[in-house]
Amino acid sequence: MTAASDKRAAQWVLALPTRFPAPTAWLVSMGVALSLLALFLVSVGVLFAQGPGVWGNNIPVGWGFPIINYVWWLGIGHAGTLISAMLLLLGQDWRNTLNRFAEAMTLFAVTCAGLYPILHLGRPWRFYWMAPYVSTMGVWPQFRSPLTWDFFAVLTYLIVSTLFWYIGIIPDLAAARDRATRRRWQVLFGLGALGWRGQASHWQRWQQAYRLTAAIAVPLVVSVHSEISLLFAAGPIPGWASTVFPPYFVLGAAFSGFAVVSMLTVWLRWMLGLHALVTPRHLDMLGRLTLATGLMTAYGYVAEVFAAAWAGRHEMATLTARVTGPYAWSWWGAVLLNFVPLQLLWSQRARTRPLVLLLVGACATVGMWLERFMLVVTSLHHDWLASSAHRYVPTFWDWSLFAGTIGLFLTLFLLFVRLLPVISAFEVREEAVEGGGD
Amino acid sequence: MTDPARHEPFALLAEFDDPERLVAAAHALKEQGWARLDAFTPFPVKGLDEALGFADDRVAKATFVGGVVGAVTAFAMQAGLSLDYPLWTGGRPLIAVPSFLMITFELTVLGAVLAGIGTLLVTSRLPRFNHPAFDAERLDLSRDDRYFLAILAGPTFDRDEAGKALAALNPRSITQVPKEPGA
Amino acid sequence: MSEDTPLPTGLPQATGQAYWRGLDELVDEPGFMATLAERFPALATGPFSGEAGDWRRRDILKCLGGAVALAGLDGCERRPDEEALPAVVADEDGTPGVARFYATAVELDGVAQPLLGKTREGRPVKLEGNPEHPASLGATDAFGQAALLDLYDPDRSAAPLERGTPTTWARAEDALTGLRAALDASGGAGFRLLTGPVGSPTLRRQIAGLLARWPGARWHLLASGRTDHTAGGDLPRLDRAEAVVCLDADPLGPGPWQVWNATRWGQRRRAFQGGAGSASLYVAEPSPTITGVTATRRLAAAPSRIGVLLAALAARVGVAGVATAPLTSPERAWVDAAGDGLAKARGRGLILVGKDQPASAQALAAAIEAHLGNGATRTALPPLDALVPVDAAALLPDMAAGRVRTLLVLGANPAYALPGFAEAAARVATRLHAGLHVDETAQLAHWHLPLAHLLESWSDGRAADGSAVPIQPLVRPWLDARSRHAVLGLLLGDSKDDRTRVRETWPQLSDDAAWEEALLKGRIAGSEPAAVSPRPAAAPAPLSPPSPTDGLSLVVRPDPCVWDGSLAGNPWLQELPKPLTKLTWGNAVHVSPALAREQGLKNGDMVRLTAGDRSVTGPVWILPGQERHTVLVHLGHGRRAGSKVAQGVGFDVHPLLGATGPVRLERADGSATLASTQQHFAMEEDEFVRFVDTLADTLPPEPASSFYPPQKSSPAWGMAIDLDLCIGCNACVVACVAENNVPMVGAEQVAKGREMHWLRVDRYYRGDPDDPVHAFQPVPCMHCEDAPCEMGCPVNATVHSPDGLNLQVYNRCIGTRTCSAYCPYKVRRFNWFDLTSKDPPELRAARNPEVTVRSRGVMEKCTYCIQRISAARITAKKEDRAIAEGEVVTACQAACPTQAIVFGDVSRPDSAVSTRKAGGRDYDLLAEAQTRPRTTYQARIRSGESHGGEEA
Amino acid sequence: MWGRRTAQVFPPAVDTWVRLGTLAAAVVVLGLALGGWDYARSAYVTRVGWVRDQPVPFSHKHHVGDVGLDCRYCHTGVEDSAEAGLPPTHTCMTCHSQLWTGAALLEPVRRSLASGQPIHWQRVSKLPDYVQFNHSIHVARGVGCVECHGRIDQMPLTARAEPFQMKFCLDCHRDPSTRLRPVALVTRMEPLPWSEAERRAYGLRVMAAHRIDPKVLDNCEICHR
Repeated sequence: MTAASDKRAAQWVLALPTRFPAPTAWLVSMGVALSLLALFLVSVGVLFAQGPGVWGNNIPVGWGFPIINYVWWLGIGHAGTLISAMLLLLGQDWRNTLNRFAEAMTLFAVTCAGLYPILHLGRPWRFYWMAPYVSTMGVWPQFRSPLTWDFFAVLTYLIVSTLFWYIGIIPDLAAARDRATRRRWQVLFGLGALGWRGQASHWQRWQQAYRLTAAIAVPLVVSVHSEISLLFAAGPIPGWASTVFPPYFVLGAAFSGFAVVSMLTVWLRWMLGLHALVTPRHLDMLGRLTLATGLMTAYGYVAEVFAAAWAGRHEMATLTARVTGPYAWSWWGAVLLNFVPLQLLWSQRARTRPLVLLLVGACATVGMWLERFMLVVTSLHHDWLASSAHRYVPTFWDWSLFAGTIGLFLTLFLLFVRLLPVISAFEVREEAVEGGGD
Repeated sequence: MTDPARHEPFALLAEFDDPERLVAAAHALKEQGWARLDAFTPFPVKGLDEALGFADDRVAKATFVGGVVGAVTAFAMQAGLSLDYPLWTGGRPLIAVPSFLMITFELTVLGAVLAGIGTLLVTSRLPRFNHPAFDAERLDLSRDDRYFLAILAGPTFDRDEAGKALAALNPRSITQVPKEPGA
Repeated sequence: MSEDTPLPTGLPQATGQAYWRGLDELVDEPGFMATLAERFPALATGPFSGEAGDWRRRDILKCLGGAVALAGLDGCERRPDEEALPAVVADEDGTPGVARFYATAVELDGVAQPLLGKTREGRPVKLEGNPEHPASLGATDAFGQAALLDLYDPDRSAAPLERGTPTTWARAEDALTGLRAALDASGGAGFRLLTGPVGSPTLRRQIAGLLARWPGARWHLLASGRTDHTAGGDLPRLDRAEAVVCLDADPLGPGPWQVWNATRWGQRRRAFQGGAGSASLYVAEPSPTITGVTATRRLAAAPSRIGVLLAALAARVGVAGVATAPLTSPERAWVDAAGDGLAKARGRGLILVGKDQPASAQALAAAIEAHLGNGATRTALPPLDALVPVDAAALLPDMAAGRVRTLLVLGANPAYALPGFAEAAARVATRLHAGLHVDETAQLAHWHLPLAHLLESWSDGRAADGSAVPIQPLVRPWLDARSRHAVLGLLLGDSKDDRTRVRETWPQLSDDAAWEEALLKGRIAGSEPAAVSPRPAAAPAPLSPPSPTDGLSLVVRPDPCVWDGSLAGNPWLQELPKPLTKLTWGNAVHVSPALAREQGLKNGDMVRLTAGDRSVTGPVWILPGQERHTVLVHLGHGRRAGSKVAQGVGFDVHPLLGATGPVRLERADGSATLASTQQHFAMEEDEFVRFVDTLADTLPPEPASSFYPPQKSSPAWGMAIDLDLCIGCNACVVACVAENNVPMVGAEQVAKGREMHWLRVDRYYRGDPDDPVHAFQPVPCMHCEDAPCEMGCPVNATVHSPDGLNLQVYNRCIGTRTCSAYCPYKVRRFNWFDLTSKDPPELRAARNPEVTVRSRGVMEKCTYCIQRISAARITAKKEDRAIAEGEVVTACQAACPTQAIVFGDVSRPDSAVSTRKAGGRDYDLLAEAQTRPRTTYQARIRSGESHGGEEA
Repeated sequence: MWGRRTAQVFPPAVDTWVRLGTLAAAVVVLGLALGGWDYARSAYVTRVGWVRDQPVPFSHKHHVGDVGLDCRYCHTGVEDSAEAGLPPTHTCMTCHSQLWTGAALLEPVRRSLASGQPIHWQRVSKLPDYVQFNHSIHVARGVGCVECHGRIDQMPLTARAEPFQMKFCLDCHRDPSTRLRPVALVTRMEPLPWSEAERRAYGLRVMAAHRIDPKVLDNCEICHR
């Protein structure tokens, strides 16, 4: 691609919200999203009215869909920050076309994730007891509990990734403001841009802030999902108490995240006609990332099997139960969907085919959900005592709430697509001028 | 178009259409000993900071300090509150350092990022929604594909000197930015 | 304030004004009475203070609302302040907030179970065994514990019904008066009285009076195929028996004699553990019973083989002239073992033969006993009196033939339990029914009269050992109901009050001191029947030839939880897991694994069970250890009327009672979800329940588990559960429910795995499903010193107390359920819905005011009865002393008939619990989880021989 | 000048407004936080000082302060029961069968006696249902009634004197020394003629004598079961 084409593309990106190319496709998607969102509201209403009993959870499986979906969403929510922060530090310029909406995806995924721990509570209206505030009871949170860690981790992650995304979009908002002709767009972008005027002294500080945040965000991502893994690994439950968990979870998270990014990329590329910007090279790179993280996740599976093999009878029993037990479908489903289609990505031709990338991404997304199901349910439904083993069967309301949060995610994402520059135009331009210039 | 006679200028701008010439121009002016230089560019131009002699690391410092503060606060909070109402759990010690490190790390990150970005906004005097620069002819192109070198007006600002200096760089155009929006 | 803290100088010793303390300073204080009242609460009730005064303390209706408000039962959420309703008259029950105990009893099949009723603010909140009474020794069974809820059953009949429409007692009395006149005229011709087994001497006296007054009248007994214990018979003395052989007999099983037998077995087994003689139990039975699970040697044998085994046993011990049939090798091995056991314990052996077995078998057993001289191991009880009821079966033909003009059903439910009754009843001109509920029979009756519950009426009864128990009300009837004595009194036209009636029955109680003593002790001195000499052993009759074993044999037993159906309205019992199957809320057709394999059946498949010309349809449950071709069904379900709880649960098998002809089992359409609290019973290589072979053996020592030092504190509460004593009778489970306000959730939720029992009795088997080794294991909270649950809670809602309790603070819990996820024992229970706030006032009144009622969305679990610990701690503090050994008794421990559960301070080496834990059989459940549980178990001993040897 | 295309979207006033707005937002947030903190401890929530309508306007001031009835005359359970107990109608009538026999105010009392229906008092000192408070042990250790119920002898109409919130209980459980007094004087309302130091010294002696350990007194199970 040439610098000139990139410049045009950049201007065109900034003009996207004001001259939206695909109103119909957008409206249709939005329709779907909103109907799912309505389902979400209904499910939450029923839940609050009757209590967590509307789900399939029981003793021993006190954690069901809410925790499964929580981990799943949070995992997805790790790709955006990883892509933009890590690749930024590694100086991978091709990220510039992906990071903006990848980060947006992160925000919305983390939002969905963050809802679950609250909805999951027996007394959701008391969730703030997890925060250290000066209460009339004089009691504080229990800082040795993985849940308290998660509370801080998710909160921090949400704030940091929001800020990272926001300072990243400010220059584009400024540019869009200046290009906008309609008053309402000028005001919208103008307020968002905080009066950015591209002054060199600002740019200099901006770069410090942006790169430092990126540098901090990478370990943050790792820490957050490590702590999610401790939510399980800190308990004495066979199939959980494993030192493999933190890296295993982080890689799985990145994998699922990249899978979703791949899907969104293909979708946006098609819907908004971003072919000039999202070139086969980008698809190729995404494919490589997905493949790499996928293989690492596969290694995690293997490591877990080995760990179980010498970790004693209970661990082995759990492993056998996972592979052959009543929920074997979740284990095999995870293995097949995660790693079999993945192998297509060894070939460059496959990687650069949008449809292939989309399908592999979809498989991995479902597969990683199955993995979370497998982790939670197979371990709990038959843990130590034979007597306390009991089946777990999700109910309609389990599924509806899950679908509902997907609706919430889509709604937010579609609004973002409609209202804001989905691609970092100034970075594209920078790449064009400084990359293409020499 | 505002009348320079009636209006104290904010800055004098020279427009270039590629970053290399901007950097070169910046170097030139710097060597001529111009102090209050700045530029307007669509993206951070490589080498411009050196050329203009920017070396502001307050953001970095603030990030570090914010991180330290966050860390100390986090650990102190956990230890303090665990001792304020000592409740025994799981046969573990009240001050369980390994357990406390998680939240300590999270709040380190939070402190660092908040401090860094906060400093960015404060030191850059942002948000600033109304600014003379926005009135300048063509300056909005600096958010597109033009590159402007600016000599900011100061107490010892001489328009003609500055005008000559900029003209010597033969930019595409020279613009004056008035301090007050024109009538 | 104690002397060691003298007032500092300068403090005025006089307190400004002359305070006056209360009436007792003005009036002459009856010091003696006060102290007496304190030690013997029942005295304070002043039975001698006249009927009116006597009722006052039991006056519940007056302040029920207030009681509910005061009891603080509204869950954890903030509520607007309630109204407070103090009594109008000073409460003779003593100060509000202080519990009082009164001796009383409840009946099952006419056998009284001596109890102490705990009352708060004048209403009973818990029943305990009466330690003063030999038939209880402080223990209870599940039925006795659950009787409390029957008292408060919101569905109880509240007013007389005339042809189904509510009316007044006045009209009922008129009707009875009319009836009396008619009967007087006709000499009672065509009048029939139908009751269940009647043990109450006063009631029998009234019946005798009735029969004497109206010679034409007949008294029929409805026993639903069970023996009428009140007709006398042999009383086994398991405490004296060193070798017990049970053939199709279940002495430890549920029923009126469970507490008697289980307490005695516990004594024997504990003596054996202490080295005093053997305690062997040889059981041959068609379907596993808790006696079979407890047995040191069990054999699965078809009912038809019992006679054969008995003969072989006789031959083995050398009874002359017994024809024996060939045995299979397992049978042979069992007979040899049992025979040797009996021979070794010559004179101290006991043979029990099930009542379903023919008289010839009974006689042969008696012959063997006679041969071995086993006289001491049973006491023969005489019949209570000369009255002999006619069996209800004889009633139906008379009714059908129109020979019955008036039928009075007193506290029985023939329309349910007596197939064919409804049709026959159509021919009876006047049908009266007196009962607690408007049940199947009440619906057929012209007159239904609501009966008062025993816990709210004066009566008496015969305990298992034949001695008499006075029954005093714990509370005034809160419905417009009359006692059974009053109902008969109305018919006979005597208007005495029940207390007078009871005292008239017992001349030795005529003077008040004796009467009060009887009420205090809960037993009537000198009422024990003189043991008659055992009936001479008949000559061994020729045994009936064993019927062909290829066909199926049917065993019908009362339900272990709801008995004959009379208790089916009790949610605590409906949701109580049956000992062997852990089924709740319903019954099943129990088949052996082998039969299931043959017919391709799995749990829940519907089958049609046919015996001769009668058949029922129900879901299948596969029961390991059941004899190949035996089919077991339970009575007591499929109620069509009565309490709402009872209706539509399970299926009714009464039609099969006494059915003759071949038994067939056919697959029917569909299948049902059976609400079982346990899904996996097989204990593979795990050692949840551990065994040692003989008394001498000990378990290998556990390696030290944790990096952290064990918790040190005094007191340090702990529990020891001896699996060698536990018979899985479920008494502890219901006791826990009653003590801790544990809510019931219903069949659907149980099936989902959401039962709320804080204490569960796990049941495992190991080995070949057709003939496995069974074991029971009660599992409360382990109160781990290194509790994983506590690590998980983000809000400090479950923390550790200095005296070693794993606390659950309901009002702090936000319901993350992490504690449950982390709990290796899965003993935590979660309020998935709001289970409590919609309870009717009756059920609220039944709650224990000392235990918080849990709201929606919070976790709960066994607390070691922390309310009892706190009460003891406060009492001890007030007296400036440490809590004494044995001062804290948990509800489960108190109920346990075999004393398998011991609770106490593990920091004192001399405490009972420490002694137990110090023994070689002590082990931690899931030691590999490294939680340092405070609840530990003692391994089962396979052998019952005092001097080792036998391998099971 | 908005006519021509320019980047100047906002008039100068906007910056002022934005700064003011930010300031205002900060103030509001702070205000809400402090307000919430204060509300949770306000008399509106704790009901401190609130008088409730009673069927009979019973005056503790009169009966305790003027007449000099001891608390235990009516609240008989306080020494040996968890509940202090409310007096049965008979207790009222011991005096009021002679005094004020015709008073209209006392009509509900007489009606109660006649009808056997209890008087419907509105509870003033109500603890949440999940709190198990035991009067007897507090009295036995010499915690004066006044410590929780305040100067009841000065209340013409009874009101809650202290916020019955967990913190209130904890404060005393963590340092009981200054709240203890001779058992003989528990029902006494006027402050003891003691200096703070004397009180503490006495309290510490009592705690030593009865082995009262504040370190275990604030454990959850002391109050929550």
